[in-house]
Amino acid sequence: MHIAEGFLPPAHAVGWTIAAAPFVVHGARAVATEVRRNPESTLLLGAAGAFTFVLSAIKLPSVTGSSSHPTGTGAGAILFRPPVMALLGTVVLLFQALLLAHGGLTTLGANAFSMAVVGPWVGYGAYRLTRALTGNLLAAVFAGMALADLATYVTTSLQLALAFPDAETGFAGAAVKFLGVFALTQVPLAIGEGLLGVLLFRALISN
Amino acid sequence: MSHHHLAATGLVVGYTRGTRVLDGASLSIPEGRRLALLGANGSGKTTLLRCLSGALEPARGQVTVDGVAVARSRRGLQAHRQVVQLVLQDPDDQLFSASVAQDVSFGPLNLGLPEPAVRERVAEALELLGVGGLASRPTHQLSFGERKRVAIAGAVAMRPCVLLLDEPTAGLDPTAVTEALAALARLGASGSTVVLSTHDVDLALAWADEVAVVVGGQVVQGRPDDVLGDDELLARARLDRPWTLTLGARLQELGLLPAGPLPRDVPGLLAALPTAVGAQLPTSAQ
Amino acid sequence: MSHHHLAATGLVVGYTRGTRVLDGASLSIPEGRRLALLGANGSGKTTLLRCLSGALEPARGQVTVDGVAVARSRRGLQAHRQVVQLVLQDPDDQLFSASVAQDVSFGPLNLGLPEPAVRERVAEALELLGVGGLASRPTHQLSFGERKRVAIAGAVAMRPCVLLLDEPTAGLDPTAVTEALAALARLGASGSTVVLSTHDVDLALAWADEVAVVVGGQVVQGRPDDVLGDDELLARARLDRPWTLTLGARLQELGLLPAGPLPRDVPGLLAALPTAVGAQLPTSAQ
Amino acid sequence: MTGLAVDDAAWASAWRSRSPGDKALLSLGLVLCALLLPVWPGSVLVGLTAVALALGPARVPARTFGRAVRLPLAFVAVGALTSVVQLGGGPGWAPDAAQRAGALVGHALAGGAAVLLLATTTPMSDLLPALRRLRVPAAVVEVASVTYRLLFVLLESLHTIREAQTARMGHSTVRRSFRSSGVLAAAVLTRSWDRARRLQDGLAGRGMVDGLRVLPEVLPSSRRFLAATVTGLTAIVVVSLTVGGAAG
Repeated sequence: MHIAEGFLPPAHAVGWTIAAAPFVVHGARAVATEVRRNPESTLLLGAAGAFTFVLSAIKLPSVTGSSSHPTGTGAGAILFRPPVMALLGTVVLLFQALLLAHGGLTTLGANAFSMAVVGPWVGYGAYRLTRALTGNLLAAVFAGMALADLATYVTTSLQLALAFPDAETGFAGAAVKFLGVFALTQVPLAIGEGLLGVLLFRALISN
Repeated sequence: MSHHHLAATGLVVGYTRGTRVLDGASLSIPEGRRLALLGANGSGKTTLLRCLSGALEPARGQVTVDGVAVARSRRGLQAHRQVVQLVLQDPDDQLFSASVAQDVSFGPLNLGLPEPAVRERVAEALELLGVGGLASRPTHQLSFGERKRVAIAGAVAMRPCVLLLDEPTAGLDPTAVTEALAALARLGASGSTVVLSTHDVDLALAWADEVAVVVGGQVVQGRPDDVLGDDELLARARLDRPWTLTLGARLQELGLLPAGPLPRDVPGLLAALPTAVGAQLPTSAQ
Repeated sequence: MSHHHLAATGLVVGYTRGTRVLDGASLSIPEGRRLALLGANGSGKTTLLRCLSGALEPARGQVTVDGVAVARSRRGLQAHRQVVQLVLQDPDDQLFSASVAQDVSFGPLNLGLPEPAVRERVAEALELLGVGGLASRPTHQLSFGERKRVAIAGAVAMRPCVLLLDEPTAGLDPTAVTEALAALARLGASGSTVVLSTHDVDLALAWADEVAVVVGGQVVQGRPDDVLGDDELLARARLDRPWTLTLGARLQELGLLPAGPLPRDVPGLLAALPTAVGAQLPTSAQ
Repeated sequence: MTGLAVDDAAWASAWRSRSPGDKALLSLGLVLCALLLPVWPGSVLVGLTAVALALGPARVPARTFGRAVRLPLAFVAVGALTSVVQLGGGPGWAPDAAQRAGALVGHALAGGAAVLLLATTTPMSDLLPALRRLRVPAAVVEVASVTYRLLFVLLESLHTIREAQTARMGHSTVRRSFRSSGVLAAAVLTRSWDRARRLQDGLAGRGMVDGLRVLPEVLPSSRRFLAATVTGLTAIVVVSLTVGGAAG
């Protein structure tokens, strides 16, 4: 779930765009360098972007009967590393905004910050840490993907809380509200995405 | 294997660029026989097969098994999938597991069968398709023809009463086509109803008990030599006349073939030709 | 367009599962003519084409243009690609842009041509392939046959002297095959040497000036009716004999066709048949 | 079959041959109006203008536009409601809840419609080359272009594989469905790598030198369109500030 077009006050839209920009620009430089060194990687990176877009179109069954979609950025961060995901994630967000009316242009910065920056870095960190501590690849993949998903939604909730603080309790109260609505409900789905990651990597290994 | 009668009546399916894909298509699949579904690319063959298999819900019309409409509920569709299985044209989109045996076992495992039963079905299906030797091979190492047959085995392992095959011979070389048709003959002998789609009119004439042509969103069904001898219909359907019929008719005109139904393939044609003809004739050709 | 003579001598290419794909294959492509490269799936047709195009370096042997070996340097290969272009079987392996016109512009831009020249070539190539109307359509909305022709246009826009096509008719319905062949005829008329690979012996017989059969890693090249009438060779290559030849030979035996070369397709066969035959004969058929 | 409705509309739009820059200016201008002007009448005017232009001169199917604009509605509704619930002294509505929620929904719907006007009239392959003028590196534009082409190829694989799995009862229970989805994701990932590798070969043969240079179609800018855009946007701003200023 991305923040819809027009939902954030102008100052916040600009602020988050500025916040996300260094990461995305860094990612773009990384991609440009990679492509200059090895022109064929354009195709591999394009395929990675397409995969991230398509992964988020996989319907995950959920116990409640409704279905949800993975964010896909955890898998991308593990496979392609966070700097590249900052760019690919932003490209995917742009495509989702313009092809699916999911997200928006003025909210692209805020969404990129949560989904293309915070999600991948948290997921990648959790992946590396779990791998170092347990030595278990699949456990690390689970942690990486579940936490990337959850971190994305926690960030979204906090962005909304900053934009719409509670009249009496301010940011803290608003954070409680938005986390309750957008992040708490996401916990089972984050676990689902983690499980999907385990199944995905297990299938990849057996190939 | 029990026989079931699969049929479709008045199917209407959506629009691609302004025209309906299916526009009142009806089809009745004779039990235990071979039906060839003919049509040009984009005529709606695949769409019709997807409706019959339950994968696609038509906007109007219905698919019936033994006269009873297939329920679109989860349970109804699950029951339908044990009667009808569809194998799509591109094997790569149906082989999603790492090894051949693993891929073929996917369906039987999902039916909740115990392991020995699953193994038996996998072995049997691979054997029927003539690819028993490939069981432990990784799917990405197979040739195109092998992948096609393994994909069919995956459906056969579900033991459907009706097997629908979308272009099972497309892209295969003559030897592979012969092998694929032999495998389908074994399936037919084991009691399955086999429906295949193709745009090869000669193949349809030689192989099918009955043919159905998809044209203008509707279906014209009948005996192979009737339907495939109908030039007006074939032209509308953007199909060629089978050359065996074209040549056979001419040879019949010349009195070289006996009256009655024409041979359906080359061996038939050769066998039906007289052994000798008067030698004074070739001069009449320029 | 200047003519160049493309040839291969003694090509040897690696192993798949213990056997050499090519094992001393030699081929000489006659300038400005149509050559059909025949072979079963997996016989090495594609490998041979990839060697000829410069995409694959053979372990031994060489590819020559006008008798000069192609240099494997970056510059040598770039020069070679202006002479020879290969169109792969799966159009999705070559179409990387979502816009048809943009995709076709890729090759000419790589040649370093100025913008107006590129636009002219794009329009010309699409026109030659009969898909001028698709220029502003997205690749992902095209049918398989349309994508095939756009992929060919992408190669044609490079104005190669020799155009190599891997299975250009595979997966196409009869009408699409006719259209594709008509497009290739226009290319031939505009002076290109056209080589296509296929396992359709009848298509090869009807279309080609010369055929080459890939068998056992080597190539047997010759006139279509000679090579395709060689039953021993065809059996080794796992190919069928063209039915026009089979039936033609039989009809010639019966004295119904004049002596000499046999007709190469149905219209030819029908035209060569006498207009009337004595009526006492059909009784000799059982 | 596996196309995306908004993308299909963009390729078929009557504005397909207009300059992507012209359309971007109009659309982004409307987005800014939706965001910056008072919701009454600013957002209402922006929303109406975007819908009228899309369904009128651009001839976007109403069904496609309506469905697409409905998509973000769930987020907008939940988000707006959450923002006007008050926690202090027990949960309750904020005093100006209705007005604030209405404003949020108004801004978001108008903004959404304005972005959709661009999305339903301009294919990505026209927009991406235009990004070069905003100094986005060529490599990035090329990666995004390949992404755009391949996502349709992969979406088709995704749908077909899922259909094949469903036919073989792979999604008959939640547990099986989970396992099948993992296999599905892995299969699509291997296909994406395979596609990239095969495209590499295919493009090397087409003389790929350094990057995927292509020639975009010539879609000339229209003075009349630009003039109308500037006039229209100015009118919206003036009317909104006069009426909105008077009201608020």
